Amino acid sequence: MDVALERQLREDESLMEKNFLVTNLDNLLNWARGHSFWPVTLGLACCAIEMMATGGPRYDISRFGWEVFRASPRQADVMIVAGTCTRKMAPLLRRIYDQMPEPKWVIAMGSCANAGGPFVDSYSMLAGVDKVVPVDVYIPGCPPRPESLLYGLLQLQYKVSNPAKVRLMKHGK
Amino acid sequence: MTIENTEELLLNMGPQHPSMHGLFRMVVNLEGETVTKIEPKIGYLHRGMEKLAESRTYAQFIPYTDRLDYLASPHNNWAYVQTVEKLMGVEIPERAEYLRVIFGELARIASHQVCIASTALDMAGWSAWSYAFRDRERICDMYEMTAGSRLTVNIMRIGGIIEPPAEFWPALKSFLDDTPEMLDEYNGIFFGNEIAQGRLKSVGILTKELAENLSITGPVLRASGVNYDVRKAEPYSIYDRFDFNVPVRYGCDSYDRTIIRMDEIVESIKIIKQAVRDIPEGPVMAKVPKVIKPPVGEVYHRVENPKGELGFYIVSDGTTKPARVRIRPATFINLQMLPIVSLGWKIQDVVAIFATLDAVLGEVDK
Amino acid sequence: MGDNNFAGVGVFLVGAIAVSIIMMIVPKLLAPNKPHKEKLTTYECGNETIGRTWLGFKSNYFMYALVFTAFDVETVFLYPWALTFQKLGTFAFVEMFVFIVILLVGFWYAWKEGALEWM
Amino acid sequence: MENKVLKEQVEKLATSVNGEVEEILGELVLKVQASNIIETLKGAKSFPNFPCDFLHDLCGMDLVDHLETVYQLSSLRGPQRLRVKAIIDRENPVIDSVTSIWQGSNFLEREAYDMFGIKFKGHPNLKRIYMWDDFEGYPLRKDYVTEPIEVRNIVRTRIEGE
Repeated sequence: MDVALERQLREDESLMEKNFLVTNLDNLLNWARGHSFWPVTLGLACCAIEMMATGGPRYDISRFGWEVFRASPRQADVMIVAGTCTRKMAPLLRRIYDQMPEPKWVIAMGSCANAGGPFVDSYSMLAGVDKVVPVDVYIPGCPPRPESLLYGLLQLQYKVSNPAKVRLMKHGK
Repeated sequence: MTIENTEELLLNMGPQHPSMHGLFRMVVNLEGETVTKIEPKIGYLHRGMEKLAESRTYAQFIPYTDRLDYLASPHNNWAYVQTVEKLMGVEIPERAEYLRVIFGELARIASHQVCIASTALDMAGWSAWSYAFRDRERICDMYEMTAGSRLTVNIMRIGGIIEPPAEFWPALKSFLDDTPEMLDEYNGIFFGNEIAQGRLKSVGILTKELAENLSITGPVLRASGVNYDVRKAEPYSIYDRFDFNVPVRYGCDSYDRTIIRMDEIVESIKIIKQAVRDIPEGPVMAKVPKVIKPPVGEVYHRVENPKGELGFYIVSDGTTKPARVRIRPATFINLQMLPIVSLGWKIQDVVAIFATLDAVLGEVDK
Repeated sequence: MGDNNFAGVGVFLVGAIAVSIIMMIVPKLLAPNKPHKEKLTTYECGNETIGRTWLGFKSNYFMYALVFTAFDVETVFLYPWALTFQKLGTFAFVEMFVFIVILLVGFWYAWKEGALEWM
Repeated sequence: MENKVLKEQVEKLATSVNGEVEEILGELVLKVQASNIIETLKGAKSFPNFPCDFLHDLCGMDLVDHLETVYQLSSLRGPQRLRVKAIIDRENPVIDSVTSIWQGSNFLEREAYDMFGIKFKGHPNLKRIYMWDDFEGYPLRKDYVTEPIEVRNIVRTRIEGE
């Protein structure tokens, strides 16, 4: 857990103690978007089974509000690329990403999606999904545990709920 | 212009589709809702496993076999590892054989549970899906205790297996006692009720001759009345010490293909109970040289994977890397029945037939 | 509430229309709207459409819908009758069953002609 | 016991199709030329009392100087097992398709064509099964050079109606 992120989260908590909440429309919208992602079911390989286990009764992604797995990209706003994206699948992945409506994010789940994983030197593999779609959160693991998928989604939630802070963090301030 | 009969609609049930169990794509010619022609197009998850095998040493390739049929990964390891042991002529200790049978049968139960779950899910049986996944989590815990990873466990070595920790045995015991109620739950929730049976009974008839001619193996073949199970026909490992009967059903339809998987879970429980009862103490790894260099030769070894018969044909040229590893994927060959069997059915029946085929695209596309 | 005081119904009607209009307008104002060529392509599980997509549909679907609307309207007539048939006396009771029987004849005819077969 | 009976029948079949028989790790291997593969498989399928009538697997092999297709045969009702190898020359790899005998070899032959470039005469629709249609080269051949990572990272544009 990186300390900078922890300190920022505690800052927001302190505002709550004064039990008033000043927000503008953007923050309200980002807060709503962050707390109700609708992932598109893009289960490619073994990570898909871990994504299903996350949606299953034990790890229960609906505690966070993200359990609505939409099949069509039209009604989804997070694309969890769970599995191996081969060269034959890459243009299709790009097309599905294009067909998603605007506030959309991409999570690369598993080392195959991050950078090609154990199959990176195969003739039919491209090294990582970020060659195809802009990725927001990378989740390491092969396959990553359901808890790490949930942690990755929490990171994305933080990134979506307060974009300003994330932009600052990115430039090392 | 008057339209007597409408033209055929070409429908793409493409790679990203909820009921396609991974990246399976089929182009369906539809006359209204009746299917007139199906052309499966696969290869969207082809990672070139066999080419990678030629540049990996024998021991390095074991984790890749997990990712073949990622629902029953100990069983894939077992097939590959036994082929290499047969090539090298390695004798593994008794306890390792018993542990391999236990983990192989656990993998079979987990794989059948996911098959039952996804068959119910494809016919909108959400509750059956969550019940089956809840029960499968217990097997994932047992994998995790032993190997540290939940899904692709990489539990077997050439010449042995990992020794499970002490708390593995009570967890296994409690799982074995609860399984009969689990199966009644599945029947009660989904497969018992009229609508599911109406959608599965006498749908997608696969006759015995067609199944044999299509060289189909596994539960799909046994649901068409052919009593052929590699564990009985050619007992590998120590399967000849256990008495279990191979469930065979003669309905040839999707309903029998689903229910036969529940019977097989009952049989697997029986095998595990016998294995747990008379497992000897002793080492779990045989004396295997650090660098594995099998003699020149070739061997084809097959194992009864939950999906069918998984075969490994390894040709070794004496070096540390195999000259050729050929993986005989069960579902890749079973898939050929889909275009033939589902002609004339409605599009939703084709989804049910494909679900009972239990295709895992990691194994189909290699 | 007096039986001819329809203020409540009026407020309810205005509220219903207002809510639906607001639900349509607010996304237009707030939601980002950046249509570009790739986004507007038809979604077919990830690849382009194959074969002709603009072709005539089977007539059975239309017939099915026709029979459904006919009997849906019948049930609309049944609702008020079902609420008040004790007060209306036996004549209305019998008369409604005559209405139902006439429609059953139509249903039998549609069934015989095969309008309900699912292609 | 029955292994000897099977061995005799295989030898008799081998002499008729001038292939040679050997035994590797307890399994009979029958090597024949590509031209008379259909005759061999039909013969193996009609052995008098040990018919090897179930095709387990059909795979391509690349032994640097020639290509091979390997047929794993056995039966659902008996313990007999036989492996038939057909030797194909490398420049113009053509062999008869066995889909007429076993329908199950349809996908397997398409895979052997996709991975090794072995053309099967008489196959219903011989197309690439794993790779996309305009992929050049046959990946599992020993002389196939995998493209460098930069080339593989470029997302290819799909042709219409793929």
